Amino acid sequence: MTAVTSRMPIAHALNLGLRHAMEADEKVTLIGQDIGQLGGVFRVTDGLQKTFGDHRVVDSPLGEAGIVGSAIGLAMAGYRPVCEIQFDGFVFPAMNQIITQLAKYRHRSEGAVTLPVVIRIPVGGGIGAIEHHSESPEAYFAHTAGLKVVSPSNPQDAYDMMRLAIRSNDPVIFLEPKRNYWLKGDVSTSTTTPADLDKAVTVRKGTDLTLVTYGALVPVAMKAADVCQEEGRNIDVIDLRSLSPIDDKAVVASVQRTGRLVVAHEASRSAGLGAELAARIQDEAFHSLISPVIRVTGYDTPYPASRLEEEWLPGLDRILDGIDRSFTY
Amino acid sequence: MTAVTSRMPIAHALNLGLRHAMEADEKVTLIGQDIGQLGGVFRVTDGLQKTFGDHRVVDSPLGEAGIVGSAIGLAMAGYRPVCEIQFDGFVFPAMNQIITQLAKYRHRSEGAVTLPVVIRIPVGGGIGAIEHHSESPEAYFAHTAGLKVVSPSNPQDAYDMMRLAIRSNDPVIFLEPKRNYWLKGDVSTSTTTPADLDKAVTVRKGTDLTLVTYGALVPVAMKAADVCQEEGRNIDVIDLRSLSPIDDKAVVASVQRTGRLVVAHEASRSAGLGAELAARIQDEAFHSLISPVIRVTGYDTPYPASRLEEEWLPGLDRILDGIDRSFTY
Amino acid sequence: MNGEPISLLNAGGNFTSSPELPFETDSTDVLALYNDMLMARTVDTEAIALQRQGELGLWPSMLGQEAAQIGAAHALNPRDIVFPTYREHGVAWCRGVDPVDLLGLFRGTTLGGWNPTENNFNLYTLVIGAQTLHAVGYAMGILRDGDVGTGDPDRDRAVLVFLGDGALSEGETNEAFVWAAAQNLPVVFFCQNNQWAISAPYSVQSRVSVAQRAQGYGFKGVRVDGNDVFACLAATREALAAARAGQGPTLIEALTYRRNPHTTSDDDGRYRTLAENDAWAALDPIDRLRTYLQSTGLLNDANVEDISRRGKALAEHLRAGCRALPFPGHASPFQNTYADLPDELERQMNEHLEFVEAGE
Amino acid sequence: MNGEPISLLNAGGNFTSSPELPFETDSTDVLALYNDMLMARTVDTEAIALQRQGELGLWPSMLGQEAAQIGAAHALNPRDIVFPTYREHGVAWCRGVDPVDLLGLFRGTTLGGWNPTENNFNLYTLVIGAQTLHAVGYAMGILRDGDVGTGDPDRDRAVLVFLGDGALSEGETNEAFVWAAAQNLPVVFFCQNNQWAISAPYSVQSRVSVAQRAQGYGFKGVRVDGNDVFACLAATREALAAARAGQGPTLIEALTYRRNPHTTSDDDGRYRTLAENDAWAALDPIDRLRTYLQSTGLLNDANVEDISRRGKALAEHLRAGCRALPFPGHASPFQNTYADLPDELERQMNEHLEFVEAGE
Ligand SMILES: Cc1ncc(C[n+]2csc(CCOP(=O)(O)OP(=O)(O)O)c2C)c(N)n1
Ligand SMILES: Cc1ncc(C[n+]2csc(CCOP(=O)(O)OP(=O)(O)O)c2C)c(N)n1
Ligand SMILES: [Mg+2]
Ligand SMILES: [Mg+2]
Repeated sequence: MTAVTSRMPIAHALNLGLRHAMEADEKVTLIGQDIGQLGGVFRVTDGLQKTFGDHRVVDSPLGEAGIVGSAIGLAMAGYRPVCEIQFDGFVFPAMNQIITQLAKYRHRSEGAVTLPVVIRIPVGGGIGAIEHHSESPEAYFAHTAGLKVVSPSNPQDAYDMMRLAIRSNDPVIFLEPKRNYWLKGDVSTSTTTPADLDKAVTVRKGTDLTLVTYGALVPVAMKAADVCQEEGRNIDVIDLRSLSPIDDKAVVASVQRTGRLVVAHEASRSAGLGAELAARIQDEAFHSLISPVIRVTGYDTPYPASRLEEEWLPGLDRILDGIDRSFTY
Repeated sequence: MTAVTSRMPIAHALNLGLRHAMEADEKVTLIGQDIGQLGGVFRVTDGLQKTFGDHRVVDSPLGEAGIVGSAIGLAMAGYRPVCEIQFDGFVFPAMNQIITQLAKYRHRSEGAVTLPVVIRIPVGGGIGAIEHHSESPEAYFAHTAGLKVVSPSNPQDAYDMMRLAIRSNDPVIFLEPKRNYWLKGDVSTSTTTPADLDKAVTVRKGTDLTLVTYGALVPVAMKAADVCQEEGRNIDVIDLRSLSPIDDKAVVASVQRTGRLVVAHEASRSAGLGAELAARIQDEAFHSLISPVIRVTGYDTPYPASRLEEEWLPGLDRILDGIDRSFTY
Repeated sequence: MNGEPISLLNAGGNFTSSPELPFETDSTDVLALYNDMLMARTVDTEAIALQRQGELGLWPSMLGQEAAQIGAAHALNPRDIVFPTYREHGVAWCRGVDPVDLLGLFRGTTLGGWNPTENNFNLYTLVIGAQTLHAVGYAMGILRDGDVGTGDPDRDRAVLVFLGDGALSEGETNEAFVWAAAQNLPVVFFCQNNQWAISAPYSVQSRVSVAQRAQGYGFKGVRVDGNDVFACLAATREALAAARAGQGPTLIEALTYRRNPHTTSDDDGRYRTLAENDAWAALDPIDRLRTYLQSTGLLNDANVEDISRRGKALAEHLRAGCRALPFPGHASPFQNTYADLPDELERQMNEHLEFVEAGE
Repeated sequence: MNGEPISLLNAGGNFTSSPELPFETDSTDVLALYNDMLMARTVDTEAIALQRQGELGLWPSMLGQEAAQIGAAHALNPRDIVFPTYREHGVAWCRGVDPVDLLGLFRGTTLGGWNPTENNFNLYTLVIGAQTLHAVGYAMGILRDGDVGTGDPDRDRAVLVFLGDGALSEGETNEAFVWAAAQNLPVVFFCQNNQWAISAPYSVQSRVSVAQRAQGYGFKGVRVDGNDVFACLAATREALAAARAGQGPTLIEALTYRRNPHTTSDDDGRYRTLAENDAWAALDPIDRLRTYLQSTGLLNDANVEDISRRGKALAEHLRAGCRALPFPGHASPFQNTYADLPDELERQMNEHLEFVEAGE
């Protein structure tokens, strides 16, 4: 495969990442509901069963514990399974396998058994969906030692991070920002090393305030920075990419320059990723902080009926508001 | 039932709380594995099936989803089920019912359906147990809107909070500090109103530093405060009691006086309760903080083999170390 | 068990009695069955149209499943309670839920839409299988209320829970079977085997019939022609009667077919053929009942006209009602999360309301 | 299915062949079976003693389940792989796991104890039912490796997964049945129905036999006398052969009895009678094999002496080995959590190691 660059949406970049990973390693095996002929409800696996056959792209029965549990067994047998959970709200039947087995097996076996399992989950709201189709469960995973948790925000990362996740010898929860599946960008399949899977990336340089987010909110954060720019405020925007481990060094370095930090995510506030970032930064950059770390997040309620989601979700206005709060504290 | 005061361990206080709740309301129904004739592996339900019969103290099949799912149905039918999950590490098969159903049903039904379900879980380490028997899953629940999460630290609270939890019209995750089941204290069954279920309690007044914890670490925190006293440091110790909602006002008020905060819990650090407290306090008491909020917690690893637990758990020495860090920052 | 499902009313509209499933056609109001099947189809048709017009985000069509749903629903007593999936629009209709209220969930104005305590018809459940355990728990409640096996028809009651063929594969559904069997609960599991779980044909889930699953737990499984309203009614009646009498659970498999895509968002051309669909359209449950009614003289110009008028009124009611569905209040997520609004959430609510106001 | 389990070697030690389960006694080394059953009992007895002496925190005894475990284990080929619960000490023994390594988990020096890739014997699983899905996944791997149905005995392999009667009620176990059946996987589910899940008698879980559960999924269920080593061996052999040949899964129920408390922490006097226990002691699996061996002249002074010597050596090995089990290193939790130690965790590790050093 020779490196090419072309413009494509995130969903296609993920598809390409899967395809190239499957070409590179015949042990890579996909399992999930409706991922074969249908190509997944978001078409992320489109065409892969046709190319690789139904032994490598497995349409599973309707059981999430079965998907993750069998992936664990497949990994023990030397495979590299990539699971698809159809929607964020349907990962919970698999929680027992994820938390008590997948995350702990390497530790339990004192390193003798590694489980290179990737669990792909379309996450987040903003698509006008019904209940359970708009959730952001990342904190459950980030609190679980033994899992890596990542989320790409753009097509290039989608491609690169998919390949890195599949190559990882640790289990990876791979959160796909579903409302941006059709967001386009250039994707190079070049083999020059992409940013490590666990590194944050500064997507916009600024001096006055650090804005950290991930996944679907990255483009919103960029817009917020644009607006601030017009007001003469220079925002450093960090795309976290990895939610566990968290690249707090990158955030600390930025806050040491800016003195202010706003964290945005769609998940509920309490005990979310924003809490973790606030806790680390107030500790590691205590004397740098001019004002408190501000969290702009989903509220501590269940995800609401979709007619309310626009106001419930942290959007451009609420992020700007958070930035304001930080500056005017 | 006339009010009496007597000395008893936490396990008996819980048992008494259950018994009195069952006497007061015939709809209170217990479901769990081995809770009948055996009285539960910790004997918390000892004797209750004998008194109330096997329709009110139900020995369930071995399925946690079934325990919580059927409790939801029972609650819909007008009952007030109290579930027992045998150990902290075995709650995960019930996660789907807890997160997608129990926590969300009131919201989904726009208040038409309330689910007064209590889920009792013995939690925490320090008892030399095998895997899955020493965990602290509170953050998963505290991150889930719609659940109340509480944990008593002493016999009186065990009794009072059990009754309040059962009376609550919201689902309550009731975390029992298993290593202190046999810790004794006076219990009054008086009907004078106990502290609200969602209120923190200052268990020791101090002026120099605020130490917040809950459950099994409260006695350890008290010991730490004793040690500090000898060194002339005056520690305010807060027993959080409710982990969701969090009574942050109580903590803020204390930190406004002391300027320093240490939070201790057994659960892993990342995205744990300590993170949430740090995030809130650095925000709400920003100018009061003399040094960063310090977290003394379990590490971001799975709970280790029991021969390592004493050093892995945040014990007296590590809490004192955290306090030191705060003072010497 | 894997053989032919029991059929009473065949595709040609002929009624034949079966020794396996006793049923007398005069034991029920056949015209009411017909009416309800047509009304269910009207609800479905209108909802699809509303979705096309952008009034609904999504609609899970029940086209082809009218006999299963109306048959099952007509076996219910008012005191029985139903736990549906998300596709039981016909059952909702029979239970007296205003069909406009079914639309809110798909319009995004609510996550529920009706008060489940009012018609003994619970909220739709979107998490596959989850409702089977609620049904079991409710049945435990009925048992504890003493409302089983008293012989008093105004007292005895049972639970009817719906599930799809795909739901058979979820662990929770199987735990529900365990509990129902071991505790001999008054619950009837009604599985509409419409042969597809989105793109997964039933063969992905199982190599034997749905009804056979019950054998593994030691209770009765019955397999009926799901496009035959008599068979569905008769099987459900028998099962509910047994449940109310304290004889425990039954699993009913109504073998049918989901003739529309999974939802309006689905593209079923990717995974199945038109020919298959055509074959099932030829087995339409409403057509065969119409033929039967015509042949028995129960259908006449007057009631045809009457039903048609009611259908039109219903369609109009849906169109107007949908657009008039109230939007949720800005404070509603906060107020509905807990019975007692916690302080922190009240602060979030106030922060939010200020924000919303500022924006307006 | 709920009738009498198949028995080949009765309580009196008499062998009778059965048309349902072909087995020839000269198809196996009967003395080796006897030896392994005795060694398993030795491991169990010594571990209980070590627990009493405070060397182990806990021990789940397998007393009474020797025939089930040794019978099943002797049906394995080296290339087959085993997924145990936490009670398969006898199977571990047959697989060549050093029994001292079984103790670490209960001594608190490790959460595992052996390298599961070395003897095709996985780690103990404490979460009831979880291993059944791992077994299914592994079987999917075997299928994909092409190591099923080739007819080459050095190539074909299968998975043998153990579970208890209580595990039948976990959703995950039932999902494993769904997957195994629908995909026709080379996996054998071996359920030791020891009639108790801690204090819950089997009637809490089910009203029909364990073996019958398989019918609901459309694969074979077999019920054997779990105290009869021949029946357990024969049934497992047949099932593994079928699995290796590509004929799919089997569920074996070995009806037996857990004669000791659930673990050394349990108090079974609270929930069952001594009389029940005595009745099962009279059906002891080792006694009946000894009688058989004596009657067939296979047991003589020399090999009795030999086995006794080996038993003593094993006991000594366990006592010495247990005390010599290495304590885990302070850094081990950190180093074993991820393949690549993350920065933050390295910081936590260093913080911790400094702390530990300061305290020493
Ligand atoms: C736990 C869970 N996993 C996945 C989904 C996504 N999903 C929605 S409907 C469906 C198929 C359901 O099939 P079936 O049970 O046969 O019901 P039908 O739609 O045919 O009525 C799936 C996989 C879900 N809703 N819940
Ligand atoms: C998911 C889960 N729930 C609860 C427990 C606690 N527990 C440990 S053993 C056991 C009983 C298991 O019974 P069974 O499956 O019959 O196996 P046996 O102990 O009889 O060998 C229970 C309830 C557990 N380990 N895992
Ligand atoms: Mg279906
Ligand atoms: Mg058992």
